Amino acid sequence: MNNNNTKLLTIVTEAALESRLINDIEQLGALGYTITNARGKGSRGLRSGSWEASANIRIEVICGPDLAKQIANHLQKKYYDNYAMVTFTSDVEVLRPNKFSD
Amino acid sequence: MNNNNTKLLTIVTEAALESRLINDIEQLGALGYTITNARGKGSRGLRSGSWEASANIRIEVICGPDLAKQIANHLQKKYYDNYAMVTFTSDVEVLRPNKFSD
Amino acid sequence: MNNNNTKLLTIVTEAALESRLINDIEQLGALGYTITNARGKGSRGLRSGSWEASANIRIEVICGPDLAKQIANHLQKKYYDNYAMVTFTSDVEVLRPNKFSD
Amino acid sequence: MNSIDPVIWFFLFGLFAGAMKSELRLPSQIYDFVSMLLLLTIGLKGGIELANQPFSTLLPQMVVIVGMGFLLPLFAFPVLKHIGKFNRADSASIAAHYGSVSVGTFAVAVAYMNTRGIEFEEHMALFVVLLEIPAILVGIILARGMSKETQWATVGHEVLLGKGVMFLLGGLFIGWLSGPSGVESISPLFFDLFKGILALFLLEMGLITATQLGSLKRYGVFLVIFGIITPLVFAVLGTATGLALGLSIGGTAILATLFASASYIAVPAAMRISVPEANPTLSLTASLGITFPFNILFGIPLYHWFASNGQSFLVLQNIGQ
Amino acid sequence: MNSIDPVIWFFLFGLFAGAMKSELRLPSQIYDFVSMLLLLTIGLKGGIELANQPFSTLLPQMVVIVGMGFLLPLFAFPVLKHIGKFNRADSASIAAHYGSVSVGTFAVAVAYMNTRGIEFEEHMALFVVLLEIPAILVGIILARGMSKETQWATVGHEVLLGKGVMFLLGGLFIGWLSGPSGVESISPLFFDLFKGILALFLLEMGLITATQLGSLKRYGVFLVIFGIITPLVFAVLGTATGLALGLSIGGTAILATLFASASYIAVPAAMRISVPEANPTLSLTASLGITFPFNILFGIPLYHWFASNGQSFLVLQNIGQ
Amino acid sequence: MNSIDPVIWFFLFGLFAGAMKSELRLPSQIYDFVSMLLLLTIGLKGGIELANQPFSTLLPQMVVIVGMGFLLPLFAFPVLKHIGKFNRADSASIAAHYGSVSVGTFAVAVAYMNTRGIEFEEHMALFVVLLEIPAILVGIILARGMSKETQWATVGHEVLLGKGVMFLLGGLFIGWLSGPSGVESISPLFFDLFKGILALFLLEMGLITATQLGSLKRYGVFLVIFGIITPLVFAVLGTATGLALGLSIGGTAILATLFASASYIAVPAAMRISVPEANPTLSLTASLGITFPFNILFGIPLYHWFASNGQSFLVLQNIGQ
Ligand SMILES: Nc1ncnc2c1ncn2[C@@H]1O[C@H](COP(=O)(O)O)[C@@H](O)[C@H]1O
Ligand SMILES: Nc1ncnc2c1ncn2[C@@H]1O[C@H](COP(=O)(O)O)[C@@H](O)[C@H]1O
Ligand SMILES: Nc1ncnc2c1ncn2[C@@H]1O[C@H](COP(=O)(O)O)[C@@H](O)[C@H]1O
Ligand code: NA
Ligand code: NA
Ligand code: NA
Repeated sequence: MNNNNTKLLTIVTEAALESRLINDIEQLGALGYTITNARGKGSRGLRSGSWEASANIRIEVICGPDLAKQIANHLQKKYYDNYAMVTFTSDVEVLRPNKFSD
Repeated sequence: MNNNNTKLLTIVTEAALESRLINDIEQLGALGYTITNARGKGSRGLRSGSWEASANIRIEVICGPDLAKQIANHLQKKYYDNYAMVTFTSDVEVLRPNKFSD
Repeated sequence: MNNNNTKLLTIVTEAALESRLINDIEQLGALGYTITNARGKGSRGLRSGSWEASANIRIEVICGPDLAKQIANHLQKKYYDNYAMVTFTSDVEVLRPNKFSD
Repeated sequence: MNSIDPVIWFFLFGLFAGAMKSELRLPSQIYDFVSMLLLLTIGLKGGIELANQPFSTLLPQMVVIVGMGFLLPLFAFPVLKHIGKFNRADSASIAAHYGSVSVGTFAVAVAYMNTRGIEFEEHMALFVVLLEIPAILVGIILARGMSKETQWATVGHEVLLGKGVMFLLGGLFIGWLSGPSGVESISPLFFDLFKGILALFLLEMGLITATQLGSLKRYGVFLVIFGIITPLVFAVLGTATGLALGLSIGGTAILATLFASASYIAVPAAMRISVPEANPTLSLTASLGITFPFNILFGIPLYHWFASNGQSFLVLQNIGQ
Repeated sequence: MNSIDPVIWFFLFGLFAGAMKSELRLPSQIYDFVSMLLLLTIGLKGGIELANQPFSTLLPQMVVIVGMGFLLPLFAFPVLKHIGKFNRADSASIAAHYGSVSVGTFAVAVAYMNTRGIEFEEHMALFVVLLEIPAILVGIILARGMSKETQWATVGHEVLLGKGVMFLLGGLFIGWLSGPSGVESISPLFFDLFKGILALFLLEMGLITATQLGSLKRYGVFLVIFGIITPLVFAVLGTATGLALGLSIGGTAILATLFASASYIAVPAAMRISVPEANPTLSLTASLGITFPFNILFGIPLYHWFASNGQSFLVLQNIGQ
Repeated sequence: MNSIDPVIWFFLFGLFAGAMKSELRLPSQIYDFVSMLLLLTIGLKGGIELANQPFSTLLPQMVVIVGMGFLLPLFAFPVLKHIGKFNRADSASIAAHYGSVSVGTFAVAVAYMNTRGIEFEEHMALFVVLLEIPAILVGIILARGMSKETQWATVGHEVLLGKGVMFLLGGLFIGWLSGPSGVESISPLFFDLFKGILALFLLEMGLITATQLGSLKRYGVFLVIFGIITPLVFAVLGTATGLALGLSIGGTAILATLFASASYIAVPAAMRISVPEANPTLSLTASLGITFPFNILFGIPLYHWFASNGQSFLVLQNIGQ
C-alpha cells in the first residue's frame, strides 16, 4: 500500500437525489462510486427508511483530495439548504491510486 | 475541510438492539446517526442475516472525540458481555464540524 | 482507545464472489467480517444491483496491518483481472485490538 | 361494527402499532411491491374501461376532469399563503398535494362501494390517472412562476417518469391494449388479490401515518383545520362536477372522494425534486397525517351522502321544473 | 409417498439446499413478508372464530389454555437446570421456548388435518395466540426472579409489541371485528394462498434449520434428547387437556401439537432483549434444529394417534362404568 | 392488437421505462421473489408430469433432449470463435448461454399456446430442467479444455447448487413426489398467480434489457446478427427434434422455442464463477438484449409456424409414400 493521498468521500442523503448526485459526481470527474441503502437521523429529523420519502442512501467516492474537496463544496452549495445531507472525508490507502484519479 | 478533530464511530451489532442503541446514543448526546443493514461473522459466530434473529445492523455516528469515546465505553459496559458487537473509530473531516457536536 | 495499529479493509466487489471471498479471507486468518449489499460504478461499468448479475457487496474486515496487506494482495492477484473489485484500507481505533488479530 | 371494512381495521392496526412504538415493521421493499401492485391494478382497471367504451364518449368527461385538476390547487394556494401564512414554496407544494389524488383513498372508496353493492362507473380509475398530474405542474408554476429558467423538459421528465405516475400509466396502457378478455389471465394476481394487497398497503400507511402524527403539534392548528376543511370543500366541488357530468351516485361519491383526497406518493416525489425549498414534512403531515385518515374513516361515507342528496336535489329540481 | 404433504417437501428441500451449501437463499425481506402473512392469517382465523361463537362458551377453555401456558415452562425448567446442567438464564430461556408455541408447526398440523379431512374446532387458532405469551413472562421471572428491578412495563412492551405477537393479535382483532363475511373480500390473499405461503415459509425454515444443525454437536446429546422427549411429554399433556376440554379428535391432536411445539419467532426475540445473558444459539438449536423437524415429520401423525387412542380409551371407560 | 399477450406489454412497458430512464424500479428482493416463484412453478409442472406418466415412456425423449443440450453449444462455439473472432473464453461462455434455455421465454411460449388454445405435452416443463445444465458443462470444457486442473467437484457444485437450477430441481422433485392431487393445495399461489407473476418478471426483464441495450453498439453488429440467426437455426433443429420425437404441434413449437432461447439466469451465474475470464456483459447483451426480446416478440409465433408447417410436410410425405 504505497499511497496515502487518496480520500474516501462519504455522502449520506435522501434517496430521491440518487440520480442527480451521480450525475454531479461523474461530471466533476469521479471515476466510480458505491451506494448502499440507509436510514438515519440528523438535523432534518428522522428518516426511517420505511418508504421512498424517508429513505436515505450512503454514497462513497474514492478519489484524490482535490476532487473530494471539490465534490463536497459543490454538494454543500447546491443541496445543503434544501436537503437532508451529510458529507465526510477520510484518508484511505489503495493498491492502485491511479485507478481513482485521472 | 477545516477540521481534523471529528470522529466517525461505527458499531456493528445485532438488529434486535436497534431501538435501544439509538436511545442510548441520543441520550449520550449524539446529534445524528446513520444505519445500514448488514450481516457478518465474529467471535459470536455467523450472523447470516437471513432472518431477524441473525440480522446485523451497522450504525455510524459522527461526533466529537470525547463523545465517541464515551459512547464506545458505554456500549462496551452495557452490551459486550451478552451481544454480538464490534465498535471502531476513525478520523474524518467534515465541512461544518459544529453540526456534529454541541 | 488505546491502539492505533488496527486497520479496516474494505472490499467492494461482485455479489457472486461472496462465498469464495469469505473462504479466502478466513483462510488468511481474519477473525470476522461485515457485509452489506451495495451497487455502484467503476472501471467495469455500472452495477445497478437490480438483479443478482449486477449486484455488489461491500465487505469490511477489521484486522492488523499485515493481514490487511496480505488479504488485499491476495485478492488483487486472484480476482482483479476478471472481476469488478476495489479494495481500500484505513486506520481505525478499537477498544480491544487483540480481538481482531491473534 | 361489521360495517367498517376490514381494510380500514388494517389501517387502524398500523396506526396503533406505530403509535405504541411496536417492533412491527414492513420492509420497504414489501411496501414497494404492495404499492406497485396497487398502482398497476388501478391503471389496468382504467385502461380496461378505455377499451370498453368508445373514446369519444369519455373524452368530454376527461377534459372536464383534467380542467378541475388544474383548478383545484389554485383554490388551495391563496388560502395557504394568506391565511396559513406559509411561504410561497410551501403553499405551492401543499396546494399540489391537495389538487392531486390519493390512490389509497380511491381504493378504499371503491371497496366501500363494492361492499355496499353501490354501482359506479368503472372508468373512475381513469380519472385517478388524469387527476394525478395537472396539480403537480400547477404547483411547480405557483412556486417558481412561469420563469424561463424552469427546465420544463426536466420537470416533465420528473413528473411523467416518476414511479407512481409510470405505474399508473403503464397499467392504463396495458389494460387498454389488452382489453378485458386479454387481462383475464393476469387477474388472479392483480384483481383477486386486490383487497388483500390494499389491506397490507393500509397497514403500512397506518405505520407511516403514526410517524407523521408526531409533527402535528409542531405545525399547529391551521394545518389540522386545513387538512379537514379542504377535503370537505373539494368534495362538494367533486359532487357538483360528478352530477354535472351525469355520473351515478356511486360514481359521484368516488369523484368527490378523489377531489377530497391528497396525494402522498407521486406529488411528494415530484415536489422534492422540482420545488426542493418546500418543506416535505409539512405537506406529508397534512395529507397523510390528517386528510388521509379523515377521508377513509369519515369522509367517504359523508361524500356518499353528499352524492345521494345532491342527486335527490337534482331529481326534485327536475320534477319541480 | 403421496401421504407426505407438499409443504413438508418444501421444508426438506430447504434443509437439503442449506446442508449442501447451495446458493439458494430467500431475501430476508421475503421471509418477513411470508411470515407476516402467516401470522396475520392465523390471527384472522382465530378472530373469526371469536366472532362466530359466544364469548362465554369459549372463556372456560381459554382460561385452561392460558393456565397451561404458564405451567408448561415450569415443567421444563428444572429438567434443564438440574439434569441438563444449564445455567439459570439458559434454562429459563429454553423453558420459555418450549412453553410457548410454533406458528409454523401449527400451520402444518392444520394442513395435515385438512388433507385427511379430519374435523377440528376452528378456534384452535385462538389458542395459538393465547399460548404465545404466558411462557415468555414465566421465562423472564425464572431468569430474574421476581426482583423489583425488573422493569415490567418495558418487559410488557417488549412482549406484547414484538412483531410476532403484534401480527397475531392484530389479525385476531381484525378477524373478530370484521367477522367471517367481512373478511371474505381479503380471503384470496390471506386464505386461498395460505398453503403456498406456508410452503415458502417452510422452505426458508429448512434453510435456517440447516444452519442450526452445525451447532448441534457443540451442545451435545442432552439437547437432542430434550428436544425430542419434551414434545412427546407435552403432547401427552396436550392430549389430556384436549380430551378434558371435550375437543374433537382433530382439535385434541392440534392442541397436543401446540403443546409439543417450541417457539422460534416471538420467544427468541423477547428473550434476546429481556434475558440477554441467555445464549440464543442454544434455544434455537433445540427448538428449530430438533423439535421443529421432529414435530412436522414425525410428531403430528403421532399426536393424531395419541388423540384417537385417548378418545377411544375415554369411550371405553365410559362404557365400562 | 388484442392478439399480443398482456405479459408482453409488461415487457415492453419495462423496456420503455428503462429506456426513458424513469424512476420505475423493482427492488432486487422482489425480483428474487418473482423469479423464485417462476422457477418453482415450472419445476413443479415438470414434476407433476413425471408423476403422471410412466417414467419409461418419457425416458427415450429425455435422453434425446439431454443429448441435444450437449450438442447445441458445440454448434455455436466455432461460429463465435472463428467468425465472431471472440476469444476462447467468451466464445465458450456465449455458446453455453445459447445451448441452455431461458425460463422466461418458455413461460411466454406456454402463455402463447394457452391463449390460443393450442395443446402441448405438459412434460415440456421437464425438458426445461433437462436443457438447463448440459450446456453449462460443455461451456466450461470448451473454455478450459478437459484439463486435469479443473476442479470438477467444485464445478458440479456451482452448477447443480446454483439458485436457478436448485429451484427448478426442487420444484421438480416436489411435484414428482406430491403428484397432481398433492400439489392442489398450493396451486393458488404457484399456478393461479403464474401469469401475473410472469407479468411482473417480464416488467423487470424489460427494465434490465434496457440497460443492456446501451452496450449493444459497443459490441457491434456481429453480436446482433448472431443473436437473431442462432435462435432461428436452433429453432429449426428444435422443430425437427420435436417432430422426430412425435410431439404435437404445440409441443414442437415449445421445444423449438426452448432450443432458440438463451439463458440469462443459471448460465451467467455459473460462467461468472467457472469461466471468470469471459466477459459477462458480452453474453448478457446478446442473450438478454437481443435474443430474449426477439424470441418473445417475433420468435414464438414464427416457431409455431415452423411446427405447423413441419408437421404438414411430414403428413404430406407420409401420404406420398
Ligand atoms: N451525526 C451524524 N452521524 C451520522 N450520520 C448522520 C449524522 N447527522 C446526520 N446523519 C445522516 O445524514 C442524514 C441527513 O442529515 P441531516 O441533513 O442532518 O438531517 C441523516 O438522515 C443521517 O442518516
Ligand atoms: N474482524 C471483524 N471485521 C469486521 N467485522 C467484524 C469483525 N468481527 C466482528 N465483526 C462484525 O461484528 C459482529 C459482531 O461481532 P462479534 O461480537 O465478534 O460476534 C459480527 O457479526 C460482524 O458483523
Ligand atoms: N472511485 C470509486 N469510488 C467508490 N467506489 C468505487 C470506485 N470505483 C469502483 N468502485 C466500486 O467498486 C466496484 C467495482 O469497481 P471496478 O472494478 O472499478 O468496476 C464498482 O461497481 C463500485 O461499486
Ligand atoms: Na384532491
Ligand atoms: Na409448547
Ligand atoms: Na437454447
